[in-house]
Amino acid sequence: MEFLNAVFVAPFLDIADSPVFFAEVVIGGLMSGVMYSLVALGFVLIFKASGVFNYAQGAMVLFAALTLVGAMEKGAPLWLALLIALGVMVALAFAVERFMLRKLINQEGIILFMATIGLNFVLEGAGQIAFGSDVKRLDVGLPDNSFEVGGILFNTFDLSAAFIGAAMVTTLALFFQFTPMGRALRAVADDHQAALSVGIPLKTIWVVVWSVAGAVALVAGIMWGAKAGVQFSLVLIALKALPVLILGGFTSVPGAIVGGLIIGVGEKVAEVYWGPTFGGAIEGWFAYMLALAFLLFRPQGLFGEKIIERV
Amino acid sequence: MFYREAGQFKTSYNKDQAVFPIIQDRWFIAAVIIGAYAVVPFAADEYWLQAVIIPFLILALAAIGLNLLTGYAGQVSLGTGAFMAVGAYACYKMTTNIPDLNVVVAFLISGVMAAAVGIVFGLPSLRIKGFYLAVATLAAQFFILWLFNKVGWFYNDNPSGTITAPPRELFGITITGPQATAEARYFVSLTFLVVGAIVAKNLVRGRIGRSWMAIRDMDIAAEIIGIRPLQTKLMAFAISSFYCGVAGALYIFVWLGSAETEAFDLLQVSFPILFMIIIGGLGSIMGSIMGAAFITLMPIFLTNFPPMIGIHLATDLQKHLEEIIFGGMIVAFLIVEPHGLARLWQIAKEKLRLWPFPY
Amino acid sequence: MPATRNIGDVLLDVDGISISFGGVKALSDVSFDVREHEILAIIGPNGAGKSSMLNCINGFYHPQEGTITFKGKPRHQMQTHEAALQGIARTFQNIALFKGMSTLDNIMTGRNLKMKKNLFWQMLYFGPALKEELEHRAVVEEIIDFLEIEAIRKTPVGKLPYGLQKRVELGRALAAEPDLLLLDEPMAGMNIEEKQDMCRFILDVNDEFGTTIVLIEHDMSVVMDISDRVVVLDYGKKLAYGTPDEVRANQDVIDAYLGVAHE
Amino acid sequence: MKFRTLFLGLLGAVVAVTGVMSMKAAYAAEQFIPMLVYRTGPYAPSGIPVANGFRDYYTLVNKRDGGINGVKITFEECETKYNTKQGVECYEKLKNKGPTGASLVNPYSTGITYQLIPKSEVDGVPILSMGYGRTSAADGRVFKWVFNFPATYWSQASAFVKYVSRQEGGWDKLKGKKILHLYHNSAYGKEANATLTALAKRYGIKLTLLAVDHPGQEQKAQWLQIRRKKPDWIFMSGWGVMNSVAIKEAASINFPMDHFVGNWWSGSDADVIPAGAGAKGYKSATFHGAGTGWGVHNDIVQNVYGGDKAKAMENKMGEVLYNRGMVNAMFGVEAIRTAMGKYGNKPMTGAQVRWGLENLNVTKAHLKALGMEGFTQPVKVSCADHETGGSVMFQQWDGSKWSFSSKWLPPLRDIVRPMIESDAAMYAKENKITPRKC
Repeated sequence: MEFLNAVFVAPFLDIADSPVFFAEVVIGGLMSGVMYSLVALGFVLIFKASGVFNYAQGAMVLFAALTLVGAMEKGAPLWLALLIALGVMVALAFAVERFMLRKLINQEGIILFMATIGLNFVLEGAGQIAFGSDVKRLDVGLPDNSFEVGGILFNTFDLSAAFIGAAMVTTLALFFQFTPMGRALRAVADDHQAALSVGIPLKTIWVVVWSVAGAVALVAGIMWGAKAGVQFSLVLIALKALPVLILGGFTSVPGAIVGGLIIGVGEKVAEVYWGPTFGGAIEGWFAYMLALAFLLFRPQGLFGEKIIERV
Repeated sequence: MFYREAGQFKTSYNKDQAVFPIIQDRWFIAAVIIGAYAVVPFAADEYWLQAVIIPFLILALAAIGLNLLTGYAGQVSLGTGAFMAVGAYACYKMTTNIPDLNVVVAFLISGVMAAAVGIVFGLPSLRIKGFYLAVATLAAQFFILWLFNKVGWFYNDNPSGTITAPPRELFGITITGPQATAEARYFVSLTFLVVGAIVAKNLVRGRIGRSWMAIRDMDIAAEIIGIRPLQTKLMAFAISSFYCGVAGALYIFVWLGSAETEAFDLLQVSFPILFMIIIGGLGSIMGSIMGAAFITLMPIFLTNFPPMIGIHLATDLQKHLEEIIFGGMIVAFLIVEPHGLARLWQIAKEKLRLWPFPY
Repeated sequence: MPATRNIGDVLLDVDGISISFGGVKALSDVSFDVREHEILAIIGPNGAGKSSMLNCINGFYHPQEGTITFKGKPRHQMQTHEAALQGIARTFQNIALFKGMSTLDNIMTGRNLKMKKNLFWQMLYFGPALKEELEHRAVVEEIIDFLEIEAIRKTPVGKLPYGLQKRVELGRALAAEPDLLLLDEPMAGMNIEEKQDMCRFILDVNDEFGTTIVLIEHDMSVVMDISDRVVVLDYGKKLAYGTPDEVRANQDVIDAYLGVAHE
Repeated sequence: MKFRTLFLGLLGAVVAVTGVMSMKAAYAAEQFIPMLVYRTGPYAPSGIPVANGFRDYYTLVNKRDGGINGVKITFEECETKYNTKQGVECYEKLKNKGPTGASLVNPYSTGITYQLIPKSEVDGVPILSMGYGRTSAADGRVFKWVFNFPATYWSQASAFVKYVSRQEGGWDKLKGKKILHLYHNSAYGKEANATLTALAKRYGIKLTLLAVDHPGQEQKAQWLQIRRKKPDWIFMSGWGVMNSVAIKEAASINFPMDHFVGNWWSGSDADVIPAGAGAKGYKSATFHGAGTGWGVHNDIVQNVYGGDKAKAMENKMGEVLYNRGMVNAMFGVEAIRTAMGKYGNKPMTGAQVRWGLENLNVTKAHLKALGMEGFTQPVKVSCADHETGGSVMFQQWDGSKWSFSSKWLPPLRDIVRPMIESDAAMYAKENKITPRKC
């Protein structure tokens, strides 16, 4: 009885009791959600254009952030370090296309997935050889102050992250919608062979997509790295993106954003209001349960097309 | 020259359906098994048994389990670690609360428990397909480990929050707990693997295996020829989880001896076992074993090889190089043979069949 | 036509079937029946609703209106796999074989429903399970002989040419020893020789096993040669229904096939 | 096709080479100490300084003193990545090296420690898990081969409560105070819960337990709850990236940092540096000094780095975890020396080192001779007590370095010891161990 009360009654009374705090929880969730979306975006871009579930995305985030910090430690100013890191990620995209994708053309998804696991090991090893395994402080000059508005605490860093996330999504959306390369990317996503037959060069597309995903990884690395220092654990943030991807769909850019926000808010609300009843730290599985419950009603994900079965 | 099937005629369907229709193959496998029982435990020292071979055998059993589900029935699972944990914790609860229970029986019941849990988390597979199904198994992975960590009952409320395998005997020989010799542990895990592999092979070449593959290859067509998707998928989840559960119980009781939930982590257990079956070959029992060998032995080889030939690098540099080489090998290997070690093995046999006159 | 065949009672009765997908009517008020041992052809232009009709008969689609009576029992909402239990087998327009399995295994799956041994014996692959497996293997080998595909017994079907795949698919349907066999364009995309072979198999099946067959086919000469009766569909409606000769003489059919514009 | 042949050849070579790998080398009269380290992976920022501390101290003993009583120390690092599976492999590989096998093992990971505890007696390799691992191993009657001096998690938690009482002005002031335990949701993180709960009951503290999911990069939900609950003190049992994120989040909700106290695995340089200026004032428990202001550091610079202090600093000398590695190495070396006092100046076996550990008595004078006076507290181990109830110190980060900010506080043994004994008794029962008489 007490348990039922704690699950079905008390949390709602609590919410009704202090709506300001609830608003703060929701806003906190949205802020975390943006950070998840940043990571999920990289997965979506690559999956969309090359059908690869890129296990190495987390390692790419680490690698990009390490390169940035490494360059800054050598005395490069921020803008130069950013350029260098970006350049390294583009070079990586070329290498991936040249030594991996090109040789695995027309293979099944699971084989490509496995290949990115190999890539993951290579990046982890190479990143640590080049820059060491120590934690590095990353300060890109974003303000980090807190202020209260109407009893709700805001943090300028979180707000900047949200702003950067929004800007990045808008840029990507515009890129996909209005540039010839973006259109080509969408065509490839729909049908590789059809795209090839109308003369869209697959190899170029792959390089572009992996470069863009590298840039997204760099941004994600900066935002997460500024929070917790640039260190190996950055690769683990990929796990945070998994429920987002499943909820939002592997191929949808808006899905990654909306999915991220839903997961962010959902898990924060669950942790704050229901966590104490269950003993806490329920966020980890709650995100997956949320995605699972959602998929049971909509198996194609948030923005996926309805699957029509035919024989 | 010697590896020929010419002249071997099958006179019955039974012989034609044998797992290894070619006589040299049968001899080879028989030799491997006899060697595994009669030679390895005496040739290998404790380090080899305890640190290399036993974990390989146990993980190979789990890999077979996952391959039944993913490779044969086509249902992607990232919850292997959780199903193994169910087996391990069930076995711990049983052996500590019913001290007289035979430990092998406990292993098997642990598998049944894991199967039951597997069925529950397999239910969404009816509606959710492909990569999206991974979410159900990931939910299992995170929820089950959280539960075992959170609820004290599972670890008998001991303050350390870990489970420890108590000493148990089989035929008067201690096989679990610290006193068990590496040889005893080895025989137990080897026997489980051999029996598990044979049973799995039998399942996949019979009616059940064909239903799984039919569901995997084209679920609608399978349904139309009368295969029930619900029953078939859930049976795959159950049997696969049974294997994982037994492997999980062995993992703690025969190998680690003591552990907390972290031992069944997604990145340390579930993903590596998935790698094993991809590298080994999806839809191949032999491949599962070869994949397990590749993923567990290769890093150990890479660690030990440079010092052997006199190269002594700093620990961290060596480890990083190892990772790069290991990753590179995976990619190279997939480029050479995307369908796994099992296929490579087959190709090698075909070459051998023609040797030394390839034309 | 061999005169010895005796067409029996009504096996399947389709009465007033309608089905629509998102507002588009695929079938509207279609009725016909199929008698034991006969070969019934469903013809019509692309998009006429032929495949939808087969999907309704074997329970994959659930018609919104009308009833289907099979072996005297009216059918209500049912699961897809139940049709197979009742004795309906089929092939598909776009081959639906299990690509990762060999020819032999594909045909063996057709015997799945007839295999009863439980999990325990399956695990041992010994005693009753082995005996059962061998019995069914013998049946399957007969089918393989019958379809003349001995040479590709162990080949994964994904590697076979199109014509052979169609044959394997027929074999899989036959393995279920169905009372009613549904064939969706069994000869599409085949050359003359392959078509002749396929015709021969269909007639032999009908002849030797007495299987009732409903088939969809575009090739008029084939249809008119082998079928006992013909149903003509156009835009989801039944246009004509009768013996090949009757259908051939039907003015609506001639209009439809000569492409007279619909009002 | 050629590539494939090459690949097959390579695989063959692997099999062949692994076959001849178990060859053994000959050893001189040396004392072998295995080192399970993690210089890579997610916990490398903690693992690197620890490993360097060990390495440099062993090297120092060899170079300065010519080994332990003339017996040279040899050591070999094996990378575990803080992963239990690899830890087992490392342990099995190293346990029989050297003329007398491994003298003792410092697992430096909770998972590996738990895994090794049952094996220690069988293999005859004592475990020194200094301030981590299984708390109830402090009961030497049940855990003959495991040592966790100078203090355990439970003692540490009680020392923390004592520290709060001192800061607040007395035990009676604790009544009604809100203390929050923020812990890593793992066996390790939960260790302090039982002790804190018992103490909360005794002193009328309002205790909240708040778990953070592994790995702890995301703690918004926890800090929202903290902001709402407004605890007076926070005690943290964190690990790895969780620590730096928590410190950063605490700063961003303007929590008074001097009321935020980490345990001794949440108070290293790697934890505070990423948080930048916000970390200033943060405190943590410890049982040894930070920085390079002791004689032993000077010895290391002179003997190990040839006077090159910059290079020593590059190798993390003086960092909290470097010093911890050094202290740990020192205890090991002194235990071996103690054993030699009884068995003679030759390489000691694991069983002899175990005796040395159990009869270890590091006095103040002893520490002074080692250049560690005031750096850590004296330790006297006994047969029944493998923990020694050593005192805990609280240190504070001033934005650039750690410094002591309290007296050495002895733990509340009256509450901790019975808990240890009851857990040890339960372990003994489950595993059919008869506790020895001490």
